[in-house]
Amino acid sequence: MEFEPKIVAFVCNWCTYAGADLTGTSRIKYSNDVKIIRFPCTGRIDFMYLLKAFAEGADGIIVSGCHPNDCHYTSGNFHARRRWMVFEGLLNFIGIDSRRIVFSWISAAEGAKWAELVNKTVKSIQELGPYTQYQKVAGTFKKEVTNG
Amino acid sequence: MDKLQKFVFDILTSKEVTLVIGYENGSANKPRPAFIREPSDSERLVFNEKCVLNLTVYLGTHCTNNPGKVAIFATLPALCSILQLASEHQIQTADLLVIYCKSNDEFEVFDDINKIEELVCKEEVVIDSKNSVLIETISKLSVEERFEYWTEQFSKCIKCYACRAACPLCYCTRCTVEINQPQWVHSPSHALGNFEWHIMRAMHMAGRCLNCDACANACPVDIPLNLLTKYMIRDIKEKFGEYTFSVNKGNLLSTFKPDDKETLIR
Amino acid sequence: MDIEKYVILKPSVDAILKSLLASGKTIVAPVRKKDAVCFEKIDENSTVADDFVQTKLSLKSFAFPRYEKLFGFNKSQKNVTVNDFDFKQIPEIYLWGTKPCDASGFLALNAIFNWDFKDAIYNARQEKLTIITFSCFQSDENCFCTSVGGGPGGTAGSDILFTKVGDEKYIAEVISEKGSRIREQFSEFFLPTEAELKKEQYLAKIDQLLDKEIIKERLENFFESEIWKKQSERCLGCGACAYVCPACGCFDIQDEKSANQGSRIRCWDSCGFSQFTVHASGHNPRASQSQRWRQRLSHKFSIMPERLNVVGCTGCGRCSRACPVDMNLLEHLTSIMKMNHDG
Amino acid sequence: MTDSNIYLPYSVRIDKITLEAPGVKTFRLKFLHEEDEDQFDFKAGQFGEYSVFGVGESTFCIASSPTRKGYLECTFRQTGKVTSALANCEEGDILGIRGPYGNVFPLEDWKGKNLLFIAGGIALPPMRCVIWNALDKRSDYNDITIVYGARSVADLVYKHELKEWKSRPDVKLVLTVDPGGQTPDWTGEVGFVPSIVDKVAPVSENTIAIVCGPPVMIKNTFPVLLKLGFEDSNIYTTLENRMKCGFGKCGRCNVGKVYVCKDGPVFTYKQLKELPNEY
Repeated sequence: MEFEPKIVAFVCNWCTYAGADLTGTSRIKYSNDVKIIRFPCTGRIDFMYLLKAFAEGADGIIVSGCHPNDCHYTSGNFHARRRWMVFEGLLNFIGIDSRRIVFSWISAAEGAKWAELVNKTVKSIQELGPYTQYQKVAGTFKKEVTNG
Repeated sequence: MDKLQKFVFDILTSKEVTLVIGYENGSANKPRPAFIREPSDSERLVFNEKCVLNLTVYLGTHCTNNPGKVAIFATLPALCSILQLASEHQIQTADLLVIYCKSNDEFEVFDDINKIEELVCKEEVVIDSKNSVLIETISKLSVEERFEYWTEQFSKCIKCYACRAACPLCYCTRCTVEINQPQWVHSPSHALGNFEWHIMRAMHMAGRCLNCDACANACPVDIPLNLLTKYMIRDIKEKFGEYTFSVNKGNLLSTFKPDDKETLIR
Repeated sequence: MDIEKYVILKPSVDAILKSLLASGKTIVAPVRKKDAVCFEKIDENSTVADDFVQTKLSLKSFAFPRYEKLFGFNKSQKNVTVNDFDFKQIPEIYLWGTKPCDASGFLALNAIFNWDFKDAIYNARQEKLTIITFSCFQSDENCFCTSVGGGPGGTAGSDILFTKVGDEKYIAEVISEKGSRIREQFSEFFLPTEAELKKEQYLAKIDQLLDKEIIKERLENFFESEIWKKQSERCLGCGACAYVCPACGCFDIQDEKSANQGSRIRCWDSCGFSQFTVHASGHNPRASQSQRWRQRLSHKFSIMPERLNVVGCTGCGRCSRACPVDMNLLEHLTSIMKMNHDG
Repeated sequence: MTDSNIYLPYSVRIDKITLEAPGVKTFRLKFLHEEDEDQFDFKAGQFGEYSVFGVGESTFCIASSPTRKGYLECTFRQTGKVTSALANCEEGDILGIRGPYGNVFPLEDWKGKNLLFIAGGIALPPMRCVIWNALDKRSDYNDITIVYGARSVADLVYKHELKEWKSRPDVKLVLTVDPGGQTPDWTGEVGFVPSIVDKVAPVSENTIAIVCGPPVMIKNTFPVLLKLGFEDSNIYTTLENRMKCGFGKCGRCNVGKVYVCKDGPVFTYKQLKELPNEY
């Protein structure tokens, strides 16, 4: 059986969520391996959420919001962009494969782009396989601990 | 009395300042922080190349409780620290006299933060060669090997938070790890808790890290955790073209440019 | 039981270790890594380090781990199933190459974890430990075991104590039932003691600089002294000293939950942290670092002797070595000794 | 046989939830297993460690009387992590409880004496346990007086029971609210608890005073009681400190040599005076 990755999408309410909605109303079919979490703005998406998703078993993550200059709150996505630029570097250095996190700008009108993004991400995560390395680290606290 | 001691003696005698935060010789002749209030105690003060501890970590607590002006011994990272703390509104620089020490008889005195900024602007934040080599070596590993390397390093972490306590910029009275509604970072020192803590610490240092190594020097189990922030200094320099400290510029992650260039977001 | 004394040759000591390893026992021993010596699980290929003063971490984690699951639970709509701690999973461990100060640290922890309420989890772990100690023949300026009732050849807390006398010979002292079992298992190696052989001359020289009774009295009478503020002025309030200490037993209890299952976890905590005693209301009985420093010293040198009849310090000196700002315990205790009636 | 795991809580089910005041709730808890109830043999003054599985444990007193069998009651104000989780619980939910821990009010020694209860705000619960215990053995004691105050009328807890005590001829109940906290139909006193105690001026002879409340109230009530002629050793109070274990191991609750969890939570004013000022 083909590996069905668990993908968590952190999206902003105003653009990408609406875009994903449009994908549905336009009846564009796309992979159902993605779980969407809606945020008021990409600026609200703390980097810790991404780590928490991996810890809870996500194999891949999508982060998406309004295109630059389109933010509902004028600058939330600009702040987010800087955060991801820095975070991506750190993750790479620590050995958390940044190919497992996909960043994208998707507007409310880009229903097709959303479907394409999800499908592409699913495919690339399938190629990478399940994220066992991080899940192993995350699993330690669930086990009995025998010594320090 | 060397020149530095004499200077401290004078400013304490004239009551220009009421407290001097400097270094004295501690056990095994290793320097440690000293808090000097009496002119006669200024003889205890030392300054040499072993004085690497960043004394600005005491500015928040000791300045607010001190009646009168405070003088502090500063190395280059400590000067950056003072700028950064001032820009984050953590210290009042009006009550601060900064003694930028180069040796026990060569030092510069600043009571104007703008002068400090002028000096710091001229000095590039440079990562020393030993750590540069380490960063290079780690970067060349495969992504899985890098993860394994850090898993092993973090497994030593006992969550004593000495790194946090020693860092002048970790001044929050209630750290994110202590926020418990919800419990944001796992508090036990298991693998996940340690990963979350160290990643979070590094991220909160993004664009702020002073390159002073206080965190790594404080670590009782020798985790090279300064490599994380040093790597970020390098990365930020590459991505944003500069890494500087300034009173008025604002932090890297709390400011933005509409034309920030990246190749990351599709 | 009374301590039994024997002589044992170096090859025999090595043979005991080899034999224990060969029989599949879990052995934890000091091993040199890069520039530090650490206790870790060894195998036949490991080289046990014997020329070091102190490891960074104490051995307490083998009875009182950094974190441990106290019990697990599963939660459903209106139901909770609790899964008790599995006592059977605790491994039997031989601590080979323990220092006398670490061995005596277990006595302090035993007292804490058995004060009226017996902590079965701690006890089960501690009982599974066989502590094979080697006397110290070297020390550094941070060592002060003799000042708190121990010594470089102290037997407290150990099951067997080996003291190297000359190049090829050890004095073996069998201290407990567990020690006896080892002696019985390897009885051919344990030779009759030689009357003229005294271990004292082979031990590290560590001067007794403190009097624990005087320190206790000072701590009780100088609660309001300015000295606590003075001493703690440079203290950063991290937990390094407590976490490397073999006798610090304070802990936190936290729940961790993922979906429907979770565990209650106990992990180390430190009285030096500013949040340690904060009430939910925000009130903090120990609001300043000087209060927390006073608590740390009082707990070890006054409260524990008074309530548990044991000093909460073994003189291993780890706290002084680990401190980023050189809060040297011996130095601070010495100045407390010198306090007069004005505090 | 090895000892059992002292960190393992008994399972209890929330039988009934009463909203006492804004943010204050009372839970009636029933043990899931009957044998646990026998094990959990408590006396007035003791406390328990209540747990919400997955969130953590919180320390507070047992508010019901040991004379009332078949259930336990606790009253808490939503403040921290665990109490917030408790506040979100519904009837039928499962909680954990460890205990009972701590010392007790020496009710046996108080036989034949007058009892004066002085409580402020959310501190009535620890006292309610003693009050009901005494009322259920009413003939053992002489006069019983209760002075209870809260910030406002809405903040008074156990309103139903206050009514019951008010109507009993063998209890003297004085209610008060802080100035500004009264409603138009308020018939009780208006003023801070210490001054109301002063006004009520209970006899000190052969009387035990039990004081519970916020630190500032306790601090100001002691001088009033001393002025009225109470002896140090006849004034009781309970201390609260943060604790994790409840049995003298986690290292948080000690005030000098005294462990609130083991030597307390019940202290006389005489004992309190000897403690270092760190609580």
